[in-house]
Amino acid sequence: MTTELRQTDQGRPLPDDRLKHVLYLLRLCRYFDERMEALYRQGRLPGAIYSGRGQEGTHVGVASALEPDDSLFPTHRDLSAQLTKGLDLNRVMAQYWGRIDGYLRGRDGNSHVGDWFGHRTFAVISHLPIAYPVACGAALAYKRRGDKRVAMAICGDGSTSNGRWHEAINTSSIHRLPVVWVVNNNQYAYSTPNTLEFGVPTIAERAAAYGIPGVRVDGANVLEVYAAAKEAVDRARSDGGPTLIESVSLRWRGHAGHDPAKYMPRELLEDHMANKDPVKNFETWMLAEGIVTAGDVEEIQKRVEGEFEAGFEFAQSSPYPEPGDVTKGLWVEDGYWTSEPGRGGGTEAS
Amino acid sequence: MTTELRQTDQGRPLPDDRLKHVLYLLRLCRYFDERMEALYRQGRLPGAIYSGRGQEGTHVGVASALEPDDSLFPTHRDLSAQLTKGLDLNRVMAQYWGRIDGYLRGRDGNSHVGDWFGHRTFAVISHLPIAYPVACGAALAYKRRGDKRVAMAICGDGSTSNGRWHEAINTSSIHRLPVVWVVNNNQYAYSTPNTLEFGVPTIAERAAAYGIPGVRVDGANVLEVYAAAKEAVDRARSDGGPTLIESVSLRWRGHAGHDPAKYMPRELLEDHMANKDPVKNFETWMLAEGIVTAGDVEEIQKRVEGEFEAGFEFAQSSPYPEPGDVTKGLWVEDGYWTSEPGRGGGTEAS
Amino acid sequence: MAKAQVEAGAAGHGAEPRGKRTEAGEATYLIAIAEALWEEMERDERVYMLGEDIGAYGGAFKVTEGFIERFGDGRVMDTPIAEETIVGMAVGSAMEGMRPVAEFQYADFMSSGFDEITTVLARYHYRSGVPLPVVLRGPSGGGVRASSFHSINPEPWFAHAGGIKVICPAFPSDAKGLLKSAIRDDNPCMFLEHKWIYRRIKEIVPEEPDFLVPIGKADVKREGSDVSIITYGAMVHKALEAAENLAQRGMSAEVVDLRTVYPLDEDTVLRSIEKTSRALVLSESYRFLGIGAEVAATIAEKAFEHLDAPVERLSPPNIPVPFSPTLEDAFLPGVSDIEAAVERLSAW
Amino acid sequence: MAKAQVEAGAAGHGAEPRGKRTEAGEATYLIAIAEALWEEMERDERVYMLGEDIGAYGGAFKVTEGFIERFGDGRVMDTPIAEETIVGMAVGSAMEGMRPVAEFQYADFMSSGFDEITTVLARYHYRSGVPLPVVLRGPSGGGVRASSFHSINPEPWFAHAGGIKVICPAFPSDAKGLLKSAIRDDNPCMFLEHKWIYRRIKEIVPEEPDFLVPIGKADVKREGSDVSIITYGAMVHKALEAAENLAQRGMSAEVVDLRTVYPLDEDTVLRSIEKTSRALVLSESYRFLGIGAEVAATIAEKAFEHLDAPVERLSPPNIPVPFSPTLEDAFLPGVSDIEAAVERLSAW
Ligand SMILES: Cc1ncc(C[n+]2csc(CCOP(=O)(O)OP(=O)(O)O)c2C)c(N)n1
Ligand SMILES: Cc1ncc(C[n+]2csc(CCOP(=O)(O)OP(=O)(O)O)c2C)c(N)n1
Ligand SMILES: [Mg+2]
Ligand SMILES: [Mg+2]
Repeated sequence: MTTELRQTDQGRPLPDDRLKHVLYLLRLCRYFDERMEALYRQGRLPGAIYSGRGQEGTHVGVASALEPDDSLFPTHRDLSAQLTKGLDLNRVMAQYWGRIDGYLRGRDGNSHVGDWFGHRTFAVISHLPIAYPVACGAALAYKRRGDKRVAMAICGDGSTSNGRWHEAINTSSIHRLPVVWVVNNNQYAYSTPNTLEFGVPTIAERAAAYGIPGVRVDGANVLEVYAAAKEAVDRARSDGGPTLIESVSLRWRGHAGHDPAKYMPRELLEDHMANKDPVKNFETWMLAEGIVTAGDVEEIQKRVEGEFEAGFEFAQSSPYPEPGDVTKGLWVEDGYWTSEPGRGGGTEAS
Repeated sequence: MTTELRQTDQGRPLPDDRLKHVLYLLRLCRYFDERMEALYRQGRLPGAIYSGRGQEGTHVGVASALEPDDSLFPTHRDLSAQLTKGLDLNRVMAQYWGRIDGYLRGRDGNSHVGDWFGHRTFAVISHLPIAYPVACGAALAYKRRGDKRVAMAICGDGSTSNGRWHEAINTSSIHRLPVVWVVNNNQYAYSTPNTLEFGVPTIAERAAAYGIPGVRVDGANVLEVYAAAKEAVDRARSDGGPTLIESVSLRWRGHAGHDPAKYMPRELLEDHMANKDPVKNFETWMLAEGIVTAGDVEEIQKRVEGEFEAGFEFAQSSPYPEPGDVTKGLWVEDGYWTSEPGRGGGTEAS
Repeated sequence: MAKAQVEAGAAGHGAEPRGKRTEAGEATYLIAIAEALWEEMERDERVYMLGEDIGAYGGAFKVTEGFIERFGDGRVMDTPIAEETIVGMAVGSAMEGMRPVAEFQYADFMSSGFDEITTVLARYHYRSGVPLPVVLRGPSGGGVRASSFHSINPEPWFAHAGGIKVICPAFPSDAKGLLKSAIRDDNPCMFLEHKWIYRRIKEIVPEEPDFLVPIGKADVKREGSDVSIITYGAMVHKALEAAENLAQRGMSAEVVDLRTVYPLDEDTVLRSIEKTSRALVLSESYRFLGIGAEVAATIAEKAFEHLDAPVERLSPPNIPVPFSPTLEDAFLPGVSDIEAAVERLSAW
Repeated sequence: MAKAQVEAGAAGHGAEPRGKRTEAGEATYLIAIAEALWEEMERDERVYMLGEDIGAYGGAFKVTEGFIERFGDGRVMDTPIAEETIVGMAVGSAMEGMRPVAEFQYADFMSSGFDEITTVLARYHYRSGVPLPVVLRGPSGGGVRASSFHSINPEPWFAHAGGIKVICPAFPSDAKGLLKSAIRDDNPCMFLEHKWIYRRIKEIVPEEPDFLVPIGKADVKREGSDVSIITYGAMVHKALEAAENLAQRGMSAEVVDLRTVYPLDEDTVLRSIEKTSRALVLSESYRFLGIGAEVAATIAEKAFEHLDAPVERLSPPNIPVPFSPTLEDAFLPGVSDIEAAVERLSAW
């Protein structure tokens, strides 16, 4: 039941190649986020965007602690965690543009994505935090079967006010389920600040009410996040029960693309952007440690940009779903999801 | 944020006449509970019964701390608290027998009673703990209007696993609402013991997760319960925000009339009945303090029995509701609830 | 036509251990349900049960009595009072290949898990292709003096959710065969047991381990030629009683038991209307947007040319189920109401 | 017949402060709603609002922009993300004489407060006689590419709850007058705003402080003689467009706007059918047990003798609202679908 702000771990918690991968992921998520917002502002991206900028340390950090077989139950804000889990950028982008090659075959948009059969991520549902209880169920299955697997769920600070949050954590505690509860405390729920969401200083301390360990980490430090998540995942995997992790950062952008976030104090944002940038922080450390050179970083950035362009092209050239398929696949026996989907004619933009 | 087991307060926290009234209430609730069970077993009482036996210290104790204008939001188990608040036994019993003179005009039965316009008690709804959020709303009204009034809600230990419990307490904490949250921890939810309901030793300690005071009291000691409730009510009334009170007792009978409670360890029950009887405990103390004599007690008992007999007679002779009125009163404009109700012909038993 | 017998006594609340058939081999509806659960638990170890007080206690209605002794608490899981989480856990475990059967203590408390049921369970497969073989079961319906919060007919809400099959059997054999089908189905199923029927109706129930009744198929429980009574659940028994009385007076009512209310077996319904040309739609769910509304609208749309009279609906008004006997009796459609409606329709 | 104009642009998400009527005095549907709230807050200090981000932010759709500056955070209350508690608080404060108006960020999240809505709010007055003047409002409906969790039409669920009046206006004036009526009503009301309409439809809206539109009264938005189109919400605008197109081809469709879906104005509906003898029931809620089911069943039952053709229902299939434009367009009834249905019915 420790609740403490962890210090940056100055050692190397991961082999160099994995550290480089973390840097790649941070850069990828940041670039994706920026470019998608630009496209949204240009009116070239349909639907909504929910920026995870400033919170990449949290998302990349926690998801890096999972094995491929472990499952992840994210929200709208957590695309970076899904990308960390391994989702294919092409298919993610096809989803944003409503195309048949999206993971959900055009049936849902934006970050409401998931790839259960491949990377074991739950296709995001808006209602908050509705996947918390579902994560309990996956963890229950692992425990019952003796699988050494772990479920991880993420939600935001505001979601902790909801009854499902309490129910799921409480139930996981009673049955010591192998689950890791992550709260991405980005200090706001839409326009609502922490002070209007709960009456205690931290979320991590609430773990005591469930008799489980709670830890508060600095989301600006991906290694600190990773270390806490790894400990929690290991604990869960060795039948030590659930953990609550609060990772603190700031939502740098509005709630969604349309929100200018005028309610957020300018100084708070400026401080975070200047001093608590998880991408920059980690890059600086990597350079200082000599794990990467400036040239490596440039290369990573090039790779990221190339992947984004490729994803964009892929999405634009992927066809829309066949309108006649709209009613298919409600029932398993329709066979829609086990057969090739109809591809409905030409594309819009390319 | 104190969480402690309070010692019996050996002083006299109330004037003697109020102490005598407490004894009367304890005796009344006990007798009512026993007689209703007997009638149920004889097949003379329709519907269900939810015994509060062994928990009278909790119910009479907390409700005694309320002023007439304060509101009470109870559950199925808390009839003793409603009787303490002042409900008319005749009308309560008419409700059990489905008669028109019941508080709900025969539309609901058993302890699912309430008298909002008179004694400010919420008509119990089964779904647990569905009245917790409603109590927030009443408290909000008091606070907004500057009324020096308090709302009190009661639920059982098992109900604390439900999301609404968390939501309501959390919200009350954020807005410092004048509300007192009572948990009647009778150690079981139907057949489910505390260990399968939550993963912490006490419920009171969970108050810390909301930044509000939490206190655990001995339900076998009505004065200890009363003192804690009084402190909480006073705090709420003077804008000090909510309090969580866990009052520990044991459910002496099954969940409802049909349940023999075979899952409950015999020794646990015997210990409670022998040593933790809130009625006997208080009576002993009253006699020892010389506030009542054995003769007074006998008189109280006589009064209680007389009132029960009168209630029974009243209920039996009250007519059933008019069948033709069944659809009336869904909407306020029907006028059903502001006019005299139709009284549907003869009675059954008398 | 199914053979059934109405027991004299009231439902009561006493325990009745699983498998206690009568000497003649008859099983009550409750026993038939327990048998289906037991057999499927034996057949497939992925099947497990979760719910409140279903373990040592055996469930509020004692449907799961004896199960924890046989299958252990790993497969008979007592949960906290957290319906959203019961459903969510069922979903999550189903995603990982288990086949959960969740018991609601009363179907009334399904509203406490409504969001997980309608937002996650009902929509997840359509969106993502992940099968969710989840069964939600619970006692529904009125007529037992249990008032507003223990008498609900929630089937219209969930039938409107789109992605959940909703089953409301009236007879022990149908209950057994349909529950086994539901557990074997790869889609979410809601299985609504009617508590008025639990111990009242018994019949000889097949014992073959693969006895299945297909989901989505109605059954004509009594043939007739003058009027079709389309109904389900406890009302089937009222309809059969009314039909019997009407027969004495020379009127011939056909009784169609929907058995599954969603998806609806339109073919069987329409075939019956083609035969009789008159439809009485009888449902225990509230009139407004109750199951009867969908059935009546379907008949009006698809059997228009066959109708010799308006489609009449008979169902309770849109009010909470009241407690007092005078009120509940006025609330529920009764045998004489059914007879009167059939007579009205016949006279058209 | 109401005058309306379809704006060219999409709804977008940008802010638009309350009261910004056009120079000609026209108000959008969104502005009309904001005016109703503002005027009732001014008129009666018992009226207050609660919901997520309705204060400083002004609500997800900016309906309550400027309110907190005028009325303070005591009457414009930002709540945590706790829908059960939002409803419960509304109920409790109404019991103590306040008149809450709760905003749901999207009507989709009403399912997260379902139990308090249907178990407490809908039933409490019938059981106990305590009036609950509570308004729940939120943006509903599809057509804006917002996919499954931001496009719901929840009205069938709540219309089946029994004790809540469910209002679904299609025009700015109706929205304003009905919302004012709802706030003054002593019963629970659900006010479903259609987000497709918010900024698309504008018209001259009355400014009198006591301009009220009665709850439970439908309105004939276009007179016609061949076929009645019974509908509500965004579909009214589709129906009017179809009727206009049909008129060019010599067919006369009457468009009945229900405005309130529960209680249903049977009289107006039946009068229209008596006139045209043909009914197309058009609804944006899913077909199965959607609002159309109740309307069709009512017509079939009560206007049987007047019908020259089957009652036809047009509504989306029972599936989650899909995101992709090709899919959502196939999902929603379109103007040409309506025209085809009217032609089919006319040819009967
Ligand atoms: C049950 C529910 N109510 C309301 C919403 C609307 N909504 C979407 S995101 C959001 C704020 C979420 O805040 P938080 O949990 O802190 O997550 P963040 O967006 O900051 O990552 C709200 C209110 C929702 N999705 N679900
Ligand atoms: C939401 C909900 N789920 C299930 C039930 C069925 N139920 C009635 S009482 C009860 C046990 C309640 O236990 P607890 O909260 O400890 O109260 P107690 O009966 O012991 O006073 C249950 C599960 C209910 N009333 N509400
Ligand atoms: Mg947040
Ligand atoms: Mg208890």
